[in-house]
Amino acid sequence: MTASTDYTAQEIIVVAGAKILENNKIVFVGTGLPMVAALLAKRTHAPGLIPVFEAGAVGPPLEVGLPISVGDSKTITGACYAKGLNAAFEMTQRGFADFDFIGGAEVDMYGNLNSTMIGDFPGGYQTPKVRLPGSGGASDMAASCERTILIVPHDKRKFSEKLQYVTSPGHLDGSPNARFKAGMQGKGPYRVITTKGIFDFEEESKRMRLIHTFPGETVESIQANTGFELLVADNVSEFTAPTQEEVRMIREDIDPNGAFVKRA
Amino acid sequence: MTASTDYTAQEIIVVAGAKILENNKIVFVGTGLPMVAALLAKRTHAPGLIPVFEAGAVGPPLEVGLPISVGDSKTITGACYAKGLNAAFEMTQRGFADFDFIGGAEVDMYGNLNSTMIGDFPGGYQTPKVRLPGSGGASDMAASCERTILIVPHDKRKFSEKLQYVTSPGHLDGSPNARFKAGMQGKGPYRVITTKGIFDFEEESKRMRLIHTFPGETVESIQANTGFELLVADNVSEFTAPTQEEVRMIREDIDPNGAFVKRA
Amino acid sequence: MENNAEMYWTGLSPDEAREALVNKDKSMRDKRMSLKEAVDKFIKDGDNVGVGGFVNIRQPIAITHEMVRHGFKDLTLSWQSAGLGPDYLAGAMMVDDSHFSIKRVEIAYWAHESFGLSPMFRYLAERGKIELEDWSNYNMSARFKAGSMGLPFIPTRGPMAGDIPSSCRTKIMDCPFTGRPIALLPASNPDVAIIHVNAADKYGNCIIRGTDCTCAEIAMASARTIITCEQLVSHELITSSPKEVGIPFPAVDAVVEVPYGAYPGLCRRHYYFNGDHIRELHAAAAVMCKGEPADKLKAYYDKYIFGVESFEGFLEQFPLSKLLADQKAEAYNCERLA
Amino acid sequence: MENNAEMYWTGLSPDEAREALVNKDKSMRDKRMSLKEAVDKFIKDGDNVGVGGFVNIRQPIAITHEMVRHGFKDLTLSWQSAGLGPDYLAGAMMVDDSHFSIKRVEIAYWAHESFGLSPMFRYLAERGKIELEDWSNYNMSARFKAGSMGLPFIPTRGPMAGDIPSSCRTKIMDCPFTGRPIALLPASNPDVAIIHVNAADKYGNCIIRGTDCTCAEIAMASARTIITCEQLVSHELITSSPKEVGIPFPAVDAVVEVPYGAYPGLCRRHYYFNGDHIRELHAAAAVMCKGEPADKLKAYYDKYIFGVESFEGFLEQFPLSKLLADQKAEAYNCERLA
Repeated sequence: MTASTDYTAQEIIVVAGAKILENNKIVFVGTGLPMVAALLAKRTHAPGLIPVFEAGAVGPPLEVGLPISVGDSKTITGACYAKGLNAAFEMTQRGFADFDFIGGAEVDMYGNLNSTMIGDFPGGYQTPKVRLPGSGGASDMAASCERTILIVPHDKRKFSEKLQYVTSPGHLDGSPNARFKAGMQGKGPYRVITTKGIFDFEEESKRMRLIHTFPGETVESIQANTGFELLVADNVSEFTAPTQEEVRMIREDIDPNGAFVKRA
Repeated sequence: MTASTDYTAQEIIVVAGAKILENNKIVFVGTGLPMVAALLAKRTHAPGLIPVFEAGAVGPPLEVGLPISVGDSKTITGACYAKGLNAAFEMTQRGFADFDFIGGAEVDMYGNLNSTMIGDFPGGYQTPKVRLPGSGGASDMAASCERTILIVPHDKRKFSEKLQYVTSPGHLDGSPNARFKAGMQGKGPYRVITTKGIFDFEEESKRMRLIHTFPGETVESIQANTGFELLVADNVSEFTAPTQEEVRMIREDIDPNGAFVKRA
Repeated sequence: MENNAEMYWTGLSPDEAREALVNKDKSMRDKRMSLKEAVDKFIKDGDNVGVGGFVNIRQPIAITHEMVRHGFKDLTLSWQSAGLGPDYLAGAMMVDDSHFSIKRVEIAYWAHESFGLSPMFRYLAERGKIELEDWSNYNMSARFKAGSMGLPFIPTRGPMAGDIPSSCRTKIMDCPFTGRPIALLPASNPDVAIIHVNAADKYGNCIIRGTDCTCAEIAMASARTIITCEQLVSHELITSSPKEVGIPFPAVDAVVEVPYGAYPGLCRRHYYFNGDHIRELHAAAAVMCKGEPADKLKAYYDKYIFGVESFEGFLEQFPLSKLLADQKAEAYNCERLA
Repeated sequence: MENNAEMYWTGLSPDEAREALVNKDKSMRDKRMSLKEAVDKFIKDGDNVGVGGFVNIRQPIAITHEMVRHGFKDLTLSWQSAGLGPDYLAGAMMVDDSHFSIKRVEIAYWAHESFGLSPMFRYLAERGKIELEDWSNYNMSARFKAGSMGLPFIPTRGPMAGDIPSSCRTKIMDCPFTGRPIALLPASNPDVAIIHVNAADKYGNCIIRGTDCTCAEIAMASARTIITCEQLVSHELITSSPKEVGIPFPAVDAVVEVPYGAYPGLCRRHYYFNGDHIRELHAAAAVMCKGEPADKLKAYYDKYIFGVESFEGFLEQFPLSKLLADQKAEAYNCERLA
């Protein structure tokens, strides 16, 4: 269990994501790093993890390797169920997903997520400064899975007081029962994993709270790179660096072609 | 094409029903005599008839014989599509059924049908005098198929001014666009086949109109056995008696066990 | 449109149904047990029981026999169209309503198509012994579908007029997009689903042959699901064709291998109807509609259900030649090499 | 909840969608024709085109190439998540918008997952050249589902908050059964569906392998449907497994056998992604986002689309070794005996 000394920012995100996933739970996996993290979890501490992919596959063993799309043929092989998008989201809406695991471009202190546009909404909606891909299934997962795990690269402009567009609803304005009152289900954002640390949400205020710093970061360095005031857990601790074996698994076994985990 | 001299009341209904069905159309077939009629049509003038059964089968060739349930295994063999009830009714609601073909216990002059109860509704709903099976899919077909063909045994008490319970909506109160205004689709009742004749519905009033008398019946004998005032078409004619070959096909090929066409 | 104050949910409300799944262990684990154990563990007095199959096709007959032996009170039964399954439960109530009782049915159809009416339904309904709620086949199928989708309701276009909307809890509203009336049907989330399938693995991944009926919707809408299957097969075989899986394991709580588990009804690829036995059962009940006592029906139950330990004991009372003939009749319907 | 006065339907309104089916010849007849003929006959300027597949999985690439050769104006494109299909259409607009133009998109996602963003989407959206309507994957899937069900709308629970409901025509109402807010999504009934499947018979009964995506819903919601398939097979083979049929023939207007019809995307059991070619296409478009002229993209279109007669001509420009390698990569994903 020797600590790695040359892991990348994306690799520690993957390791942190994998560790948050619990064995024998159903996780609705979004595209990108969540897929790598789910595969790492399944091959380490959580062999009974049940991944669901929005294109329709439920519970594939993923023995044929890392899917590079949530509709990849690799998600179908050995799956327990494989219909289409409606079926996957209907299951989710019903309550079959313990977790969802999604990424986005911009997040606020309540775990609301933007993956739609950079620019002025609604005024500039039809002429965005940067047009991002759009929700995909992320907003559906965020609305209906029981608990949401988010990945957002840490950057002051991306951890914003006010999002330019709210794609995936989190704790909304943080008011009591805001999600329930809006008609949604599930407890909402549970963890945020960034390039600098791991966060949960404080029970009462629903505000983002630092619980683990990544090696090389401090509470101060993270706050300095965050566009809103962070809460800090009493027992904030440093997240253990990925082991050499974890890094090897990511690089050699899970994502050997760097489909999602870039080497740079 | 020798005329049969010993056909039964149910056999002429089957022959009349078969003749009303058009080749290459999709017909949503209810249980009972409509199944026999559909099979006779398919084996005579309408080989391209496409039957749909509410348990899910679309377009089976029925080469393995007469289904004795709309969910019978015989409806699945060779079908072009076979999901479940929701899929069949969704297709219907979408507009995929040119005709539906259903039976019932009591009918009124607008082609509304009762297959739920004999007794006082709503007062006696929880203690019906006679409890019939209930709608099954008949009311769904009547509400959403394009044109409805009805079979009702002719009896003065069963051709009623006012139904004891309206299970399957027909032309409702006959007022202009009544079906559309109620939220339904389709043109509604198209033909009624009874033990005494064949009826259509007059365009304006939507009232039941005699178009063919069965051999041995007259306009008067039929009116005498009808609990409401019938309209009579200008060109009312006698329906040609079933041929010996048609009767033979029903008795020997299609329903040899008398599952639906009783010999008595 | 009426407001929601008067709405009553039978089975689980949408929020309760969600909560039930949230708190459920959804892991892929061995769920095999005896039918006795499954019925004892997962069905309770007062439950809303969702009944799989359609008329006499793939009805959960073995489960209903076990339920009768166990005895339950005040059940609500929900299905679209059914015959034998509810007949067996209703017949038990006719024999001894202190041992078994049905409080309410939410249904579209209770009869037997070519095998005629259900004397059990007539007996109980015409005497006011059960609460009735009439829907249509699509209505009930769509209600289960709404439940399986985690929705509180689903819209349909039919039946929009006539007396069904006044017999049930549907609400008609003006569509906010078209202005035309549309029916909103409240979801059905039964406490427990009872379903017979062709094949399942020990985790509860199920394969259904022939019509799916509304089985997947009922299983996924319910808080708990008991599955009987003709064949218990390996997980590897099931997952070699993921698209054939009709009900996925997280929706299932108990898996019991019960060959002939839908007999004397039909199970595609396995056996065709035994119409003679359906008529024998009905004859025993029909006399009660004419005022005779329960003797004949009690004799049927004593012989076929209370007098045996398990469903195998019921099957053993049929001559082998009859079981083989019913297998052969079905083999003709879907001829394939063994 | 707002009233319906402001509702606008793109594609067909629910009543128009019904009428289109009522007037349609739904007979089981031979629907084989050339792709050129199908595109010419069933797609018109101004149509709402529903795009099958998901991201780069089973996208109707051959159909989009033929559409580009034909040229269309003012299309509305509808899908849940797509990549290459709309990229080819959008790229044609970037090359020459007098030959091909998109007026509007109704979508949840337009990008390529591991292959990155779509430079076509960025180019057109950031310059205000197409109308945008953002939904979620479930929203768009459910809208097609509502269309395929003949419903004017379908309820969903998500996304209930955030900005998506303000970017689209969803309406939020209080559920009449629970009192809680629920989203009502207007149905989508495209004028024409473009769908690639694994196998079909000449009548249009289709078998899909791997994820169904939202293909059946789109086909059944649309007024017309063009199907390309990897394999055209006999009706007898298709109907020997009725439960495997994903799209039934009455929903289909044209059937065209086009092997590799979703290439360079993935088609389960046939071929895996050709990522290199996806990147080649994107590189030619990406420079236009930085202000360069259309030369490189035009060269790509001249070489691969305008310079060939049919999709076969596109395929012929790949080395056989690459096509075989992509076949082999997919064979690893779903190993089976030939």
